[in-house]
Amino acid sequence: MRRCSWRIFLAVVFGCVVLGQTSVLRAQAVAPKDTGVKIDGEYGPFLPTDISVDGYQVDRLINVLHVFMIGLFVGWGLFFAFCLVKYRQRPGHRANSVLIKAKPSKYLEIAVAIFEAVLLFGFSIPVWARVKSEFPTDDPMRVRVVAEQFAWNFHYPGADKKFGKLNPKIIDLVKNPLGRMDDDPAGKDDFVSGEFHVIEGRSVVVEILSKDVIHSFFVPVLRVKQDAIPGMRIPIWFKTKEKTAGAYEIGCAQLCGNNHFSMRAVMHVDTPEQYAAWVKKVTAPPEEFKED
Amino acid sequence: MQKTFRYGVLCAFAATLGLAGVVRAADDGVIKGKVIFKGDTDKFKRSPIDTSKDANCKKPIGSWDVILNKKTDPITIKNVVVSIKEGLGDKKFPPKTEPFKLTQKDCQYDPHIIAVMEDQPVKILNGDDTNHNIHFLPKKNTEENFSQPQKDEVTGKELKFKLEEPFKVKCDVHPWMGAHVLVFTHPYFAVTGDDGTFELKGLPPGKYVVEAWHEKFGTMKADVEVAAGKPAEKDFTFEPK
Amino acid sequence: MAQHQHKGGGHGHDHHHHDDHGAGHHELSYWRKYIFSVDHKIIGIQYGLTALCFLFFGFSLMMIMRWQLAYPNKPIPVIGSLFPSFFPGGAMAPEMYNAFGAMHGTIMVFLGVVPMLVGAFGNYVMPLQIGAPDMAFPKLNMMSYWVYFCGGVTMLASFFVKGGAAQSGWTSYAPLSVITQPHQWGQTMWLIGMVFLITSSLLGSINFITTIVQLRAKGLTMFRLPFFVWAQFVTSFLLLLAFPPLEAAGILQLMDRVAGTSFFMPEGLVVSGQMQSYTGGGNPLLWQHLFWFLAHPEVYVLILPAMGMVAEIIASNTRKALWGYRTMVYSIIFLGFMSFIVWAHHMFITGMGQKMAAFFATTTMIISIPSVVILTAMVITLHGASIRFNVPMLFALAFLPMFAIGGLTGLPLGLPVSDIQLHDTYYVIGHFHYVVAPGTIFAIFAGIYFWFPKATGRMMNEALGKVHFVLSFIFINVAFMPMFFQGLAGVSRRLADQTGYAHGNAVQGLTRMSSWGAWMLGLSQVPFIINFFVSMFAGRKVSENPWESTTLEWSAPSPPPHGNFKSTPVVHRGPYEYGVPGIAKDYFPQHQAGAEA
Amino acid sequence: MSTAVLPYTVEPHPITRLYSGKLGIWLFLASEVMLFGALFSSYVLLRVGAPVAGPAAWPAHAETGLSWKIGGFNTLVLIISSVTMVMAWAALKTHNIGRAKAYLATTVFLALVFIVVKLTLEYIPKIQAGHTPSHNNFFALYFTLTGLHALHIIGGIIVITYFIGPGSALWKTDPEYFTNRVECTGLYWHFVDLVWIFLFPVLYLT
Repeated sequence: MRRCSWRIFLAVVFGCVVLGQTSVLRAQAVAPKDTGVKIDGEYGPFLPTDISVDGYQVDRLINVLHVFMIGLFVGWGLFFAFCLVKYRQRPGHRANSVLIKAKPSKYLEIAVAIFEAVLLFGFSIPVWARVKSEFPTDDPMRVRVVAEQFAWNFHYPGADKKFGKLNPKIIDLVKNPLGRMDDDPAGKDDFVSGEFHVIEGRSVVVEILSKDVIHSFFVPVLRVKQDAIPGMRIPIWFKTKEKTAGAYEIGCAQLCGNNHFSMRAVMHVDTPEQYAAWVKKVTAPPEEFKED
Repeated sequence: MQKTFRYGVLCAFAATLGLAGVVRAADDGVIKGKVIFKGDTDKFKRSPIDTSKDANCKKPIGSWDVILNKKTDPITIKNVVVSIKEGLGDKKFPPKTEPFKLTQKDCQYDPHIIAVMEDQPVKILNGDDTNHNIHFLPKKNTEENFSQPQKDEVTGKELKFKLEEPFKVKCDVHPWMGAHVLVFTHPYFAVTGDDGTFELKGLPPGKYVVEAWHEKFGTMKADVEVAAGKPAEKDFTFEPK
Repeated sequence: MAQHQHKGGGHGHDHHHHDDHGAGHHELSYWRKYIFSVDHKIIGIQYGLTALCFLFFGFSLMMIMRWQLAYPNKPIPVIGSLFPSFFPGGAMAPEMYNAFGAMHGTIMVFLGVVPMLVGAFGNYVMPLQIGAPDMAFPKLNMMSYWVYFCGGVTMLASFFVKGGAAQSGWTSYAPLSVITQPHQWGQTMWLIGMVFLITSSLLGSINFITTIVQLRAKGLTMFRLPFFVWAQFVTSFLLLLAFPPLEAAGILQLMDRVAGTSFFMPEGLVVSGQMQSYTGGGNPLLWQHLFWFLAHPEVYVLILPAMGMVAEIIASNTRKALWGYRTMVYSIIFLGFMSFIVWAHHMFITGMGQKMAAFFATTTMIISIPSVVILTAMVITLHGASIRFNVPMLFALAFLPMFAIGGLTGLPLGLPVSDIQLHDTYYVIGHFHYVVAPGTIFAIFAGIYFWFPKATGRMMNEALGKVHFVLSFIFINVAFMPMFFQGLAGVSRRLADQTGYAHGNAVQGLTRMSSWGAWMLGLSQVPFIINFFVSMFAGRKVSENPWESTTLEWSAPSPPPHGNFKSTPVVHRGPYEYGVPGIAKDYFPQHQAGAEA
Repeated sequence: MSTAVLPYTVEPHPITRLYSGKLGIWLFLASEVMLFGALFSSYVLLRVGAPVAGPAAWPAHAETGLSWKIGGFNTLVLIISSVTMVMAWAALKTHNIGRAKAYLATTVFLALVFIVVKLTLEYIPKIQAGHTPSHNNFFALYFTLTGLHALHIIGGIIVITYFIGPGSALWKTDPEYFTNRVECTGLYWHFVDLVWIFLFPVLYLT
C-alpha cells in the first residue's frame, strides 16, 4: 500500500491536469439568452475583448503575473514531485537528519521579493497613478452615472457641458428618476437615459453616484470598475479605441440586493453620426403617448 | 396539489355559504355613476416612458398617473377607485376567494389598480421574457419584495394583505413600473375603466359615505342614500388646477 | 513507557486509570462530564463535532446554490420539492440565493473553520503539546463553547424567521445590510449571532495565550514549542485584537437597524423611490474599514493553524526535523503583525487615492513573502526525508500545492491595477477558496486523521482514507479551478444567474463543470463519514504513539485521562528530533531524558 | 472540584511574574482597548466627515444640551469608586475581610449612583427632548458609547456584588486566590473608569 502511494498521487495530479484542460477547452456557451440587444466582442474563458486605449496596461500586468505564477508553480512543483518520488519511505532508506543548507531557496525568496517590487513599482503604482490623476484634457465627454436598485441611469449634461443639481427629495421614478431641478439653468439641457452612449475614440469622464446602496460600475471590455458609493461622487475616465463601434455590457460588480444579477445596462459605442442621431432622438420633446 | 385543490373548493364553498348568510338576497341596492374630469386636459397628457434601461422592454408605454378618457362626454377619469367609506356598521364580510391576477406585461403592471379585499389572494404573474422584482411598499401590511426571473403566466406567486390601506407597488428592476394596491374590509368597491363609470352592487339599503380615490387627484367624499330596488346615482367631479 | 490499556469505545473518555494528581477527583454526572464539561479535551471534541456539522451544513447550502448557478431557475431535484416554502416552484429565487450565499460564507468561516481550527484542534492538541493538565481557565473554556453554540443557534434560527436569513453577503456591507428586510429579523439575528461568536473567540483567545504563556511544561522554552503551538499563539493574538473592532462595527450596525441611527448612512438616500428617514451624516466606508480590519487578520486566523497542523504532520511523516524552524516562527509572527496593516486591499475599487493604494499594495506584497518562506521551508523539509504516505500525510502534502495556488492567485488581487478587472469576480472566489477549501479544509482532514488515534485510541481506516483523499483531491480542483477562468472572463461574484450577461453566458459551461465538481466532492465525503463513525467503535486499537512522533501529546495515554499526563512531563529537547545519530530509534521524544542531540 | 489542578492560579509564574488570572485580565483589557478604540476612531471619522450644514451636521456644543456639571459629578463618583476598589484590595492584603467588604459595598454604591444619575438626569430628559439616537450622529454616538460603558459598569456591579456575597466563601479556603480575584476585578474597574475619563471630554467638553 505505502509503496504505491506516490504513484497514485502522481496519477491524481496528472489526471487533474488533463481533466482541467479538456474541460476548459470544451467549455462551451449554453444557448444564448435573448437580452434584447446583440452584444459585440468575444468572450470566453480568458480576458474578454479590450476596446479601451489604456486597457492593455491592466491586461499586461495580469498576463505577466500569470506567466510568473505558472513558472514559479511549475518549478516549485517539479522540486516537490522530485522529493516525493526520491525520498519516499522504502526499505533501506532513512531520512538524512542533517538539514541541508538551501541557498537556492534564499535566492528564490529574494528573487520573488524583487519581482514583486518590480511589479509594484513598475507596473502597478504608475498605472494606478495614471488611472487616478491623469484625467483627460482633450475635451472629454462628461457623463454622470447614477446607480439605484437595480438599474443604471446615465445623466448627460447637454450642450452646455454642465450638470444640473440633483435633489433626492423630488425624485419621481417615472418622470424624474434623478430628481433634476427645473429651476437650475445648468440643468435645462440635461437629459437622462437608461442606455450609455459614448463616441468611439473619444475620452470620457464618468462621475459615479448611487441613490441607495453600494453598487459597482463594471465594464469588462473597458477594464473599468468603480464602486458607486452613496454620499460620494467618484470620477473615473476611459477612452475607447478607434473603430470599436458596437454594443457592450455594463454590469454591477458589488452585491446590491435581490436583483443584483440583473442589474445590467448596455453601453453603445457610437460613431459621431450615430451619437448625434441618438441625442436628437432622446432630447426630442416628448409626444403625447397614445394607446393603440 | 390535488389536496390543496380540494381544500380550495371546500373553502370556496364554505365562503359562498358564509357570504350568502351575511349578505341577504334582499341586499340589492346599487350606487352607480361616473368620475368626471373638469379642467385643462393639456396639463394631463400621458407622456411616453423611457424604457431604455432594459432592451427587452420593446413595446412603447406611457405614464399612468393620470389617464383621461377623452372619448367620453364629459371627459372622465380612468383608474379611480370608488368605495364605501362609512355606513356599513360593524358588519364583517368574508374575503373574496378568487385570486386577483396581477400580470407584469410589457414592463408595466396590468391592471394598474389592484383593489382587493383583506385576505383576498393576489396572484402575481410574469408575462415578460425578463426579470421582474415586485416590491410592495405598505405602511401597515408586511413589506413584500421578491423577484420573478422567468416568464410565468400560470403558477405565479400568491400573496394576501391583511390590513386596510392604500399603498404603492413598484418593480425594482424597472424603476418606472408602478401600481397601487387598495385593500378593503368589504366587497363594495369599483375601479373606473375606459368609460369612467363605476357601479357598487348588492348594498343593503341605507345611508353611506362614498369615497372616490385617485392616485394624483386625491380623495373626494359624498353622502349617498340607497333605497331598495332603485339604483342611487352619484357622479364625482375632479377639478385639478 | 507502559502501554496504556484502553477500555471501551464511544468517544473514548474512560477514566479507568489511576492519575496521581487528580486531587479531589470523583466521578462526575453525565452532564458535567460530557455536556457541561470543563475538560479541554471534551470541549475540543464538542467544538469539533459541532463545527463538522456546521461545515457539512454550509457545504450543503453551497451545493444547492450550485444548482441555481448551473441550471438557473430550473427546479432543484429532490430538495426543491422537499422544502416548498424555501423554494417556491422548486426553484431558487434570487433573494434565497443571496440568503444562502451570505449564510454559506458566515457559517463556513465563523461557525465551521475557525471553531474547528482553534476551538477543536487548538483546544484538544495545544495543552497536550505543551504538557499542561488543562487550559488555564477551564470554566471560561466551557463558556466559550456555549457562547459559540448560542451564536450558531441564532444563525440557524434566522433561516426560519419571516423574510429569511441575512441576504447581504458575509461581508454585510452597509447601507445594503441596513435597508434590506426592514422590520424583519434576518440581518438583525446575523448581527446578534456575530456578537456571540466574537465574544466566544475573544474568551477563547485569552485562554489560549494565557495557557501557552503560563502552563508550558518544565524545560519547554518558547523555541522548543511545536510549530502548531506557535501558530495557535499568533492566531490567538489576531483573534484578541482584530475581533473587537468587528464587535464595535456590529454594535453600530445594530444601532442603525434597530434604533434608526445613521452611522453608515449618508444623507439623501432614496430606496425604491422612497426618501429614507435616516438623518444621514454617516459613511458607508466606515463599515468596510472596520469590517476588513477584522476580516483580513481573520484570513490568517483561517490559515495559520492549518499551516501549523501541516507542519506537525510533515515533520512526523518525513521522519525529519522541520527545515528552518526558527525562520518559520519568525515568519509566522511577522505574518500576524503584518495582517493588521493590509486590510484596505479589499477596498481598492471604492475610489481609493494613490497614496493609500500604494501603501496597501506595498504591505500586501510584503506580507506575501513570509508565506512564501513558510511554504518553501515545508517543501525543503521533504528533501532528504523518508516520506511515509499515510492518509494524514497525503492531505498535508496536498495542502502545499493547493495553498500555493491560493497564495499565488492573491498577487493579482493585491495590486490595484490588476484588481480593477478581477475585483469581485469569480477570480476572488477561486483565490480564497483555494486557500480555505483545499488549503485549510485539507489541513483539517489531515489533522483529523492524525490526531484521531490520540482522541479515541483507535486508528481510522487507511484504505477508506485514501479513497476519500483521492476523490476529494480530484473534485475539489474540478470545483474550484474553473473559477479562475470565469473570473478572467469578467463574471462577477454573487450573481444568482450569470447567463444574462454575454460574458457570463460564454463560460456557463465552466459553471456547470464547477457545480458537478462540487456535487461529486460532496459524494466523496461519504467514505470519510463512514470511516469516522465506524473507526470510533471498531477501528484498530493503538498505543499512545502510533505515528512514532516526538511531541508531548504522544507521551500521554490515548485517549488522555483527566489531567492528561500520568506524570508531569519534563521537556529535554526541541520538538522535531527525528533520526538523531546515535539513537537506535529514528525519533527522540521531547520528554525522554537522555543525551542532548 | 471538577477541574484539573492547574499551576499558577495563585502563585505567580517564575518568568512572567504573573498569576494566570492577571495575565488573562490584561489580555481581556487589551481587547477592550481595541473595542473602544474602534468606537473612538468611528467617532473621529464621523465627526470629521460630518456635513457642514443641514440636519446631519455635527451639533454645536451648546445644542447638545449636555451638562459638564452632571458629567463632572459622575467622573468624580467613578474616580472615588476606583479608590475604594483599591482600598478593598489593600484591606484584603492586610487580611481584614470585613473592611474589604465595606469598601466593595461602597464601590457598588458609587457605581449605582453613577447609573442612576446617568439614567434620570441624562438619558430620560434627552429622550423626552427628542434627542434620541436617531436624531443625529452626535446623539447616536453619545448613546452608543455611554450605553456600552454603562453595560460595563453594570457588569462590574454584578461581579463585585458576587464577591461581597457568595463569592467571598473562597476567602475561607484560599484567601490569596480570593485577593487575586478582587485584584483582577479592580483592574477591570479601573479600565472602565479610564474609558469614562476619555468619554467625558470627548462628549461633554468639545
